[in-house]
Amino acid sequence: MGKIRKILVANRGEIAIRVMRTCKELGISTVAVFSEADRSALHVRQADQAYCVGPAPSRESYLAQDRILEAAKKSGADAIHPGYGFLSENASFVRACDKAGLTFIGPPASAMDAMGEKTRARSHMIKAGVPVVPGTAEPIPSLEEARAYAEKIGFPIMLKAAGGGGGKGMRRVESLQDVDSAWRGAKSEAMSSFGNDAVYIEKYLDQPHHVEIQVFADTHGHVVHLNERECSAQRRHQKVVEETPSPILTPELRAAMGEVAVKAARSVGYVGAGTVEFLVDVHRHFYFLEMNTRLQVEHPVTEWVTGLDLVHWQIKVAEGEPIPFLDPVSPRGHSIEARIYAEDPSRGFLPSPGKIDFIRVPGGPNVRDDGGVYPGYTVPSHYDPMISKLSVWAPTRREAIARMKRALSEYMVKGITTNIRYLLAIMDAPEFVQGDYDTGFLGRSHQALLGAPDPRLRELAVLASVVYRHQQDRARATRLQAPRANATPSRWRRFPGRPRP
Amino acid sequence: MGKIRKILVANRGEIAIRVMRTCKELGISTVAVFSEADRSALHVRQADQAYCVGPAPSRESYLAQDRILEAAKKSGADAIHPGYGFLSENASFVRACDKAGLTFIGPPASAMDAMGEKTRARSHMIKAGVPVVPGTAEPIPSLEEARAYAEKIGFPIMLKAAGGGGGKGMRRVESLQDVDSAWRGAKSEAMSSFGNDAVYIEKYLDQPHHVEIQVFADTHGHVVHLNERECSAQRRHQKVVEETPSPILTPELRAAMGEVAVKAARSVGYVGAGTVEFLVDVHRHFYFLEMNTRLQVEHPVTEWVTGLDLVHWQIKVAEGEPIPFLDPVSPRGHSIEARIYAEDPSRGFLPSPGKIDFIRVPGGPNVRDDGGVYPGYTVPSHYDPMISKLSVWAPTRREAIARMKRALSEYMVKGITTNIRYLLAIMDAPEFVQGDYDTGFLGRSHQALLGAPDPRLRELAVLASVVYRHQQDRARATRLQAPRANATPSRWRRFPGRPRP
Amino acid sequence: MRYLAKVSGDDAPKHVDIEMLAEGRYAVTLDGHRHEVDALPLPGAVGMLIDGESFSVEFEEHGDEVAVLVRNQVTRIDVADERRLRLRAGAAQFKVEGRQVVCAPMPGKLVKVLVKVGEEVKEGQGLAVVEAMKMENELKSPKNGKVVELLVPEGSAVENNARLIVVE
Amino acid sequence: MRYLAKVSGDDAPKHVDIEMLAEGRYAVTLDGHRHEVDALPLPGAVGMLIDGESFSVEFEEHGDEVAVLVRNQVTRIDVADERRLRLRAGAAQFKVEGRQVVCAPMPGKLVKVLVKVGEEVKEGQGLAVVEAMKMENELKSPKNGKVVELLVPEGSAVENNARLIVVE
Repeated sequence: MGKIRKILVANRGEIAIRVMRTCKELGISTVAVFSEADRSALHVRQADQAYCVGPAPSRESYLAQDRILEAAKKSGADAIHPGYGFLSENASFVRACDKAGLTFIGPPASAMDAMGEKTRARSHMIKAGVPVVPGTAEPIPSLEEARAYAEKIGFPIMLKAAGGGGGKGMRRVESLQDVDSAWRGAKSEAMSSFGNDAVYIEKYLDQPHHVEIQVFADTHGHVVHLNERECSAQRRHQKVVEETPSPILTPELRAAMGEVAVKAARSVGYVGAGTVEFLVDVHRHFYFLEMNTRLQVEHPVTEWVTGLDLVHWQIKVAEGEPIPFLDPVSPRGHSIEARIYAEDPSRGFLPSPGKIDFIRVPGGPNVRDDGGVYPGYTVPSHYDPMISKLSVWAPTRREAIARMKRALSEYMVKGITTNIRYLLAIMDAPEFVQGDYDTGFLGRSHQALLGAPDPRLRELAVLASVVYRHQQDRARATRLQAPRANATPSRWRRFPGRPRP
Repeated sequence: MGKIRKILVANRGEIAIRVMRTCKELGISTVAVFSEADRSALHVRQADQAYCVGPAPSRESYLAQDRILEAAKKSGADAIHPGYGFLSENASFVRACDKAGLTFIGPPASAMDAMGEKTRARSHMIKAGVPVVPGTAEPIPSLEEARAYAEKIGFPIMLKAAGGGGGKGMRRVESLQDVDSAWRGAKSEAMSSFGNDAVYIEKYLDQPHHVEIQVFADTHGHVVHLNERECSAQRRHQKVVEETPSPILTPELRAAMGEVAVKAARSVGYVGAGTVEFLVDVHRHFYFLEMNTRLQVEHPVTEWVTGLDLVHWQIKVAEGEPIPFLDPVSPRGHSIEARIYAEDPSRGFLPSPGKIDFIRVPGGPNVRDDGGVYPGYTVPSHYDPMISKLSVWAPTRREAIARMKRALSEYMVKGITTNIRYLLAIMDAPEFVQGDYDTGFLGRSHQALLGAPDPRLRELAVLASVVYRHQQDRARATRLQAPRANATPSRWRRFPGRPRP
Repeated sequence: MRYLAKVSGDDAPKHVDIEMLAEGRYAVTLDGHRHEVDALPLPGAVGMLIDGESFSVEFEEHGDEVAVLVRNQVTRIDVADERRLRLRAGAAQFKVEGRQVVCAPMPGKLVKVLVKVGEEVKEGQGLAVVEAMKMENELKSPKNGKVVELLVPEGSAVENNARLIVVE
Repeated sequence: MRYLAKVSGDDAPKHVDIEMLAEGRYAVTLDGHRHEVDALPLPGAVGMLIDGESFSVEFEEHGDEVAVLVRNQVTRIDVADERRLRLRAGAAQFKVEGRQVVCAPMPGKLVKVLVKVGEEVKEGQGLAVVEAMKMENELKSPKNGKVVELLVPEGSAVENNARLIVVE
């Protein structure tokens, strides 16, 4: 462990960019890896060096340990930052890095062994006296046993990937007849996301809040927490909106959860940035859910209220520096993050990959965009649909919501469908505004979030449509009269959204 | 004075957008005004309503008080925010607003009378015992008297517009033979910028720092200061880079200057946001320069370190609310702003209006862009060349510089020439890094800032140029062989920068 | 000039009169109210000033309809002038019945085909799985019937709206 | 294939050999060193991987030269293959002497003409003022001589490089 000079970022999209930004600020060179589908991706442009590590499927590129290590060797990198997802929670990769003499920016393999496999983590926590959600202690070996155990603890249950988090390989199952398809889906997603198709079963808690604690540990034995993030706005177990502070946490609950999170991290010899996820039930009892042994997608909200750059401190800790923020960091103001997905909420959140014809990112005071795309970029269909994370800060929650609405209203993406209007609807939803929303919030509110039509806007749309059609008709007439004008696109046809293929 | 419901923003470009952003967050409707040259401008798109107020020249549109008041009436606005420049320091406009029953978001006309005319302000300050730079107490009536007075106090001198600031209508004059052209230039610029061509003379102080104090006053008699901004990085009296805290201020000097600034504001019955500008000489004596009775371009750096939204508080003060931040606000961390201009530093900062073919704005942690443009927008030649303000925050000055460099390196603007590379060079300049730079810094360093060629990058450019030309030659050969392929642009010709017209 | 604009879901179209006042400026009359519209095509949207109100309006063609996005609300409208409507009325309308083609709902990969040609299927039964962006989407049978054709082999990359399976 | 690339300011051109390895991939040899270049045109720039190093390279044509922007450094290079260079050598080079045309350095407005036709002017003397973006730029005479033509009336809007005044 010493000064790091060059970091290979074993990831893609916004998180690769995010990590490279801090590297650049620290004067550390960056190496990108990319699949054949990602030659034009932004992280390749952002990096100082870039190496192709295989074809589009993640298993053959972003999960191909040997190829990534080879790129590290070729490029002269001395450290690897895994981002989140892909190899970030893979202990065998950590060992391979150690063996190759590369600093893995994350916890030691032993901590990952203890926490990375979700079922092992549960056993650990039970031993440490931390309350956990009822469920299986081990991955389920077969579909038959899954059906049997599910019947025993009673529906609804959760099928969860043992090998990783982030909503991947996770299915809520309502009844016995849905077990087959959920089993198939969860295992296959788990395999493609984590290279490990083991799944386990947990009892599904009714209307819980998902609240997580950010922890940070260094190699000098310091372990601290950086308060919580409220992540209950989820659809299909995928977080959509996160915020800090959590509107439901009292200072006492925050302190108690923080203490447990620090204990959990300490019990496995944790180093670096990690997140301890809890479910909080209606009685405000909390249960250990899992520990994510890497940087979390939603880390910007913590950065906003603490003023810390978490990637900066991940790197410093990996270099052996002690963390200086040992006293409880009292959060300043309020921060909210909204994830911009290339998907269509009105069609069951159907993915919408494709070419981004036009993009305008919001700006102004206390608005942050962590994007992975650029105008003219084609979002490939092989990877995650998240194209950006929009986060805001304000002195109070009320102002933060107003700022997020303002920022979302400025966000324009043309060419692909995004969830921006859906996110705006969340900011206006009474349950969200009031601040007490559980993980069932988005599911329950789905129809309301898609919106009821405003008659005044309908009337304006009618006026606009007539002007539009009239212009088209005129342009067509002009073309018929003067066929050579064909080459010049009409005033209208150049800009409006192209028809869907 | 009561709750404001609809604000007409009597400005254009980034500051109009900036003001509208806060309005939107406060639930206040916005009205844009625009000249015929600005129909496609971003502030027209951002506003809820928009009215054309005349032809391109400012005097016939953005300075046309009657037309702006007419638009306010037609739109039902109950308040006017003037931004900076244009009518923002025009007391007669404030009176016209008062008469029309519109809330002017800014100081009362009487405070503007006292401070707006720079020569009157100087007399005021002398009476209040504040040190001022030696110079004329009144505007100079004729070129002959200007020559005579200049000879009396000795060159170099400054010719300055009495009617406004921001570097407009300002000329440094080195010798008698340059007075004629400087006189002509200053008066004509002053007229087109402020509708007032009065100019006065000040002794030119050698190598001073330009440090200004942000003040805030409400209608309840509270006057506070929000610390300083260091604005010595100027070219041709135009600020280019600003930061806070100033690297040369001791806590004692800050307190002393803050006290004087508050006294100055109080002495004229000031209300709202204002800025007291000082020159600080090599002995760290400070001299009152002028008071800008409006929001300053560089206000974002103060917002970064205080966490306050200054436009928010301008509006609240205009509604009659007391300001809650009465204790000295201790700044948190460090902030730097860089102004992105459409100009070519290597050709004497020649303006570069034109169409923006491609723009990528930087993002990520603690980076803020206040822009007034969008991809595909044509920057008109009639107005200010500033297209955006990029500002960053970090815990320390060193980290803020690193972050600014990172952000600038991500900023891509194609189609027009910008000063982005020049700004990067400033961040690397030893004088800037060291932190003790006076207003002569950019002038002295001009050649160094334009950069000496790096032989390695030259070699890479040669390699790249051969690949480029080879591709063009191939595409041409293909076209000759297959004339019908003409319609499809070649892989290369679609993207590289179009040749200059 | 008179246009007919039928909002998707409405029973009857509205009559709208439009008159050009100058390049890009129009008087539009709807339900007896006259509106002044200034329309300027901009990158990403059309900038419209409707009686002084500023809107970024986006348009997307969907067959005869155009989807209009104004202030975060999408309205689908079938709009045409009277002459064009008469022309269109000539073309007979028809509905697909019996034979149903199941198409890819998005670009992606056909990861699994769950049925065989000749197999009897029930409405809502899973036929195939298409994956994009790590999301698996099970395509379900639109009706009770029989699988008569499998048009794309398992494992293929598929475009949006690609025809995959025929059920009869 | 052999190219000659002369960097602006250099005395002699460099010889560069290029060979296409695959679509968008090249081997380029300069001064005896072989480099692998992967070039992908992207919006705003060409993404180049040169021996694994990633560069966003921007190109702008200026007559025979191309301005190449790499990592914030602009290099002007006259690059052509051997055949084209021979062709070009055939076209006689000439220099404008005597008659000089003063052009607008940017788009804007000719706010003031400071001289009259027939007036004797000195090198460096102000001839006219062009304003754009509230900046006034005084155009100076490139030589001692006489104003022979005023091509644009005072107050006109002018394009970039518009011909304004002839001095002989």
